[in-house]
Amino acid sequence: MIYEGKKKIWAEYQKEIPEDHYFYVRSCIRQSFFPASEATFLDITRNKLGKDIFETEHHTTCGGIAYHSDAIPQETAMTIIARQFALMKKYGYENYVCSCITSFGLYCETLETWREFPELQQKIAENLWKTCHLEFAKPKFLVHASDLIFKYRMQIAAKSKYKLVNKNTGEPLRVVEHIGCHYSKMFPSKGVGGAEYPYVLVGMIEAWGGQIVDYPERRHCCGFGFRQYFIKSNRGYSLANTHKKFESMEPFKPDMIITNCPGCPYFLDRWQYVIAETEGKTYGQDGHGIPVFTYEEVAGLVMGYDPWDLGLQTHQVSVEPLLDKIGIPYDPAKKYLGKNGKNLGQPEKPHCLK
Amino acid sequence: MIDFGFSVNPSSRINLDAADGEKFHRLAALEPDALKCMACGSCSASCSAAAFEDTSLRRALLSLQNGLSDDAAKLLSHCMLCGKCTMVCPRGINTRHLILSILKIYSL
Amino acid sequence: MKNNILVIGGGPAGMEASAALSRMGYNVILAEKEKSLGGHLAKWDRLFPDQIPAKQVLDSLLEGIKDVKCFTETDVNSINLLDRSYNAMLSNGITILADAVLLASGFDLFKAEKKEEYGYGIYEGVLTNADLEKAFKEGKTFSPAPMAIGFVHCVGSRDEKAGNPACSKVCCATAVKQAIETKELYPDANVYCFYMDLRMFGRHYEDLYLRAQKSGIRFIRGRVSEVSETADGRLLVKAEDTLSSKPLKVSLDRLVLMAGMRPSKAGRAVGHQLNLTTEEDGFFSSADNLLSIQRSKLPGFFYAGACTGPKTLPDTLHEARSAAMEIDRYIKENFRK
Amino acid sequence: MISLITNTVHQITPEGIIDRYPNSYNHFVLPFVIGMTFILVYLLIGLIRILYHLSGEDRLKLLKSLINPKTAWKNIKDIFCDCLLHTKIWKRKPLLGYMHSAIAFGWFLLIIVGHIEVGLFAPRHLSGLTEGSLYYPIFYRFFIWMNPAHETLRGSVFFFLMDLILLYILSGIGLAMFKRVRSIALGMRHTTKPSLADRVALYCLWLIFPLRLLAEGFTADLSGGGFLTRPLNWVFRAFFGNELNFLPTWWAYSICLGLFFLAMPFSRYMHILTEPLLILFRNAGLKVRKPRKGFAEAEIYACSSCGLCLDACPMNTQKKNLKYSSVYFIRFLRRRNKKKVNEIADKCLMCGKCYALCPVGVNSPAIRRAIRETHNNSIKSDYSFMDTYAGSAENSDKKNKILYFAGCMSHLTPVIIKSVETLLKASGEDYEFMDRDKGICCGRPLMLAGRTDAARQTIQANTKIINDSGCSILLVSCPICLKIFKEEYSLKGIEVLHYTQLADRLIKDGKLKVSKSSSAIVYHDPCELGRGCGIYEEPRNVLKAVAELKKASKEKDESICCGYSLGTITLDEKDKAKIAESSVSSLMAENPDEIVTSCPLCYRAIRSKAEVPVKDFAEIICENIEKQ
Repeated sequence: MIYEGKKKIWAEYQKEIPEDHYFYVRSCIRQSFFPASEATFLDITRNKLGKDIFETEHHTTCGGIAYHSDAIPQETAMTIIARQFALMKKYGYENYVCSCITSFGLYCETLETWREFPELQQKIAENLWKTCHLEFAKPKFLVHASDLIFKYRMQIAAKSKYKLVNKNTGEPLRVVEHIGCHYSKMFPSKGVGGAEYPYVLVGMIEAWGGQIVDYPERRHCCGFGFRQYFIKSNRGYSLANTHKKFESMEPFKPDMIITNCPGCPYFLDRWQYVIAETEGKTYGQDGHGIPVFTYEEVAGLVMGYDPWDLGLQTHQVSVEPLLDKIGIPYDPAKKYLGKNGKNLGQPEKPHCLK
Repeated sequence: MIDFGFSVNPSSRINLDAADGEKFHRLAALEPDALKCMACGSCSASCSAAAFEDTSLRRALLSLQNGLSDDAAKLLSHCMLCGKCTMVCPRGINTRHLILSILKIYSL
Repeated sequence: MKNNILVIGGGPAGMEASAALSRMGYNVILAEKEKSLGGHLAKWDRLFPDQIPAKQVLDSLLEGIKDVKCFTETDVNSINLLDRSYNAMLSNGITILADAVLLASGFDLFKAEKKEEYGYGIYEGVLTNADLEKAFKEGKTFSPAPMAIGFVHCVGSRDEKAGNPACSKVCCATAVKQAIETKELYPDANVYCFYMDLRMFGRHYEDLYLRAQKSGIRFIRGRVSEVSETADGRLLVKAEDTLSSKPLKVSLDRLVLMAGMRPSKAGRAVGHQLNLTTEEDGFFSSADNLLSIQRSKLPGFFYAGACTGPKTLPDTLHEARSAAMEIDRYIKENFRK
Repeated sequence: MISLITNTVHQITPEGIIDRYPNSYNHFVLPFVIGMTFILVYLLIGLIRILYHLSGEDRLKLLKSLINPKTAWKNIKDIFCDCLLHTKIWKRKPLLGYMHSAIAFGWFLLIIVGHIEVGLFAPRHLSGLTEGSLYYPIFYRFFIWMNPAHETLRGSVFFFLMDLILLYILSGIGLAMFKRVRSIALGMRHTTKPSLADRVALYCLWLIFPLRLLAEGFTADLSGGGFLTRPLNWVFRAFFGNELNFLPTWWAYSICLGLFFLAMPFSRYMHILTEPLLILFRNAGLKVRKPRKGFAEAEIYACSSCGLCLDACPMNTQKKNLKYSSVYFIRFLRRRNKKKVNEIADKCLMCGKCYALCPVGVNSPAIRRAIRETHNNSIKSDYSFMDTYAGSAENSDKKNKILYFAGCMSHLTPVIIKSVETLLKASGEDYEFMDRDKGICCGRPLMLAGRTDAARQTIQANTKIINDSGCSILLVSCPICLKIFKEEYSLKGIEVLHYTQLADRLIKDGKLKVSKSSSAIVYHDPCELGRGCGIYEEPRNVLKAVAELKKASKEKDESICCGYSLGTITLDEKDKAKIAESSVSSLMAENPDEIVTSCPLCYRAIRSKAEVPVKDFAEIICENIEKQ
């Protein structure tokens, strides 16, 4: 591996990310599965770093899941998106940051389509006016929430309490990064570092002390793939993709996985359980899985957030061995207590996966 | 083990690292023409057996090179050795001997 | 009085044309931007299809231009058309008034790092056709001896995304030649050629292909999709075997990219000054693609070799000689009445 | 001379013949007796072994044939003509035939006439072993003294006859020696390389008769002699005087005979004794079943290693391929050299020319097929598709007279199919096409490759289709198919015809009218049609009616294979092409305008090499059908 070569490519895929003043939109999946990640994003950017990140309860889904599942036509999806952009304009913002990769991809696709087909943009603007009485607008800068954390990675590192380092050996942790397919594979120029060697998560890991693992199936999809997961008869295919990734990363003995997409952490995490229960195989140390994190969770961990406040108890693969490795203290007794101190109930112990 | 109603789909990917090169070398030593195929498809196009069943020397050779010897044996199991492929092969491959050699080496 | 003729580019086309013109009695000035003459030929070890040493060809070309004024490490700073002659200012300070100009600026190799997924410049084991040729020329071998080596045809050719939808014409034969030489060097290694079509159009090229097959080189029809590094530092190469319609992977120790031909940057700079047009592929447009490939749209300005599109060495040399005849005819018709 | 006979008991026969030794014995007979005993025991064991390895069915067949007067007469005739007179060689190469018959028939006569002489003049010595009957007739001239005063006309006739026969043999031996030096003079381009045992036996054989002449010459004054031995005796006496020490020559004669018999089982000369057995087997209708045992063993030992197959083999166009000839195949088989045997077995084109020209009639292609069977028959195949396939007959409800089976290869030569159909239509024949779109292979290629079981499956499938069709004639355009349809299919009441045969019949019946063109053509006999099925005349009859028929340098059963026979397994493309060239050059001997053949494989092969137009048999007829 020639690091200089990668740097050359990264240098070619630089994207302008404004420092401050963003209109924030959430992710449907993340709100449900990783609510703490979005909360942490807002807490870090607003309270720890003092940025202006605006959010309104009036924003909706981007329509991406329905669009990619062939449930709604493109025009509908575009009108939904136009409404989101119009809200941004209405609240006086021109930088748009979204939490979801599917949304990010769809926004990029929509903006490119409008650029190529102005008549379609015109039509969507009319739709918007007819349906919502909102003024059509396009963001000046469109970024993904991970782009912002990437932008702030040094500031976060400066405020960090822990490093991604094995406290026993002093060696940097071996981290696998996984980028959502729709982040830069459709439009390599829209992602930090491009599509072949994306830098957005690598930059964070490097800034926070970890070591990146470059394994052969790094570019491969997590296995979500909308239709492949939603229909039960296709799930074996979804699972096979995840399985392929883990088989490929296994020889590199990664300590953790960091992701920037709503579906990826979910599937990389939960399918480890299903693979363990159907194939009898686990990929971490001593029968554990490889813990999977969102970038906000990792940012939260290095900044010293309580692991249970980051929602890590909702992960299928137990995070404790990794916390021990880094030396992050946690109270096992509080793992299944809610914010209000009430017991949330404890899940059953899996057969294979520790 | 739990039955979820689905499991990891088998991979269709060819893994050349796992292909049995030793057997193929043996085949090439026995009939060097095994290396000469340029995948034109004349053999399968003219094949008497292919009119009835999936039969193709071209694909059988490819399968062997890809380490899928079961596929190869299946693709040749209907062959009647009529020799039309020998007559039409533009590379002059001795297809009948090649087929016999494949069936002998790989059916064991 | 001897007519001045300026030849731009000291590769095989420029050298061969200069030799011919000089034999015809013209005063030939040859300008080459590099330190030495020979262009890509000087960097090559052996040539397809007969594997004769490139040096042998280069030496005989050099022999032909003994009487030609050659300026190496010399760029054409500016050039413009006067009444009926060209005024060129060279970077060495010399100004030339030439009655005819021959552009033989050749080609640049496609920058393989642009195909990011192949990892040139990122993975140690990935190299280009030119790198391998250099290693052959310098007698360098890989250590430890590689167990598996792949050749990727059409890198930067037949690839709209790489900016070149056309075929580079020489890569297939080069890849097969290099594969044979590699197999000869490392007989125990598995050698693979990843091709889309094999364009073995020339005399003896098909023989070369058959020879490669007989030596055990495996031809896989399918373009490499991506290259990555395995835990033990080898290259994991993925492609589709399109003949069996199945995805395929293989671990290799070396992967050689057949970088294709792109128009020479220096040649385009010269053309720019004279507003010479290029076709969509970036190579210069001839007055006519059938009858007079050597003529440009400007009077007295001629082309030879790969500046009008990818060509093999024999093609290039033929063009150089016919360009010399065209120039001779032009001079006789316009300056010797 | 008197001293020589003083210590012998004089037993005077009516014609003055006296036994010089009372016990009729001298030590010099020992080498001969040992050799003779050895060969007799060896033969007995060999015969038992061969009979043991025959299947019960075959043994019964053999027994029946021996008591059947018709086959018994044929046996005698064949043994006499093939083993003694060598008529087969005579027909093709007279000088070579004379050589062989001189040695074989001459020696046979020598033995028979010798025994008759003993029977007439010293009958006691034929009666039992105690009287030396094993050797006495051989060395008769040593053991007797004849009173010249009592010489009769009867005795003189025998003296003359015996010397004449000896001269006959000696002339053969002389030719044989000359052949070793210059084989081409006797019509052989290539000869075999003899093995050590061959050499020992050969030199003994060469020496036996000159030594006999010497020995009998030395004793001619005692025993009497004819026009050779008597003068020789005078010469000897003139040089060596009266006291002739003749015993060493008799010793040498006996040693040569003994050595010859001892070397015989390990040499090519075993054929002398095995060939009659082979003739019995062949006439009984036995076939090669195992590659090295039973019938095959008889064939192997019957090979005389004469090397006529070297010149016959179409592979001889390249010297490197001479080693694949039948003679070496049989030799390696005899030596049990499995590797070589397999290699040669797989290389052979199975054109059958070596078999057709073999003076002994060793069916080596059949043995090669049996060898292939040992390593190819176990190859598994999946022919389940044949169970449901019912043929692609066009109008299956109509019972047609002719069912046309084009076969796999004819589909590569559409001109044949088209012409056959034109020919049938022009003759007003009703026919059905059995395999227009697709068809099951006839099974011959599998059979040739030794995959007998697989072939049986295709035969079974096709048999059902053909029998169900209700046809009365099965017409084929491929000789490969023809051979197996004729030999291995049981088609009840259905006549199998090649299109050359049908055309001949249609013209004779007046159903097809053809006119003669001015074109000069030559006809190539396909191996499977000619040597395989014996069809030489029908195509020629027809071709003579449509064009001027020229001759090839080698034709009919000597026709040179086109090289693209399905019989070979390992012969490569370059070698095939060379054979095709030699086949074409033989066809071009009389510079014909066109070449005609009647096999799709030959058609393609010859077309690829010939410089004159090549036409299919049916095609050229169609060109010359008389317009009504």
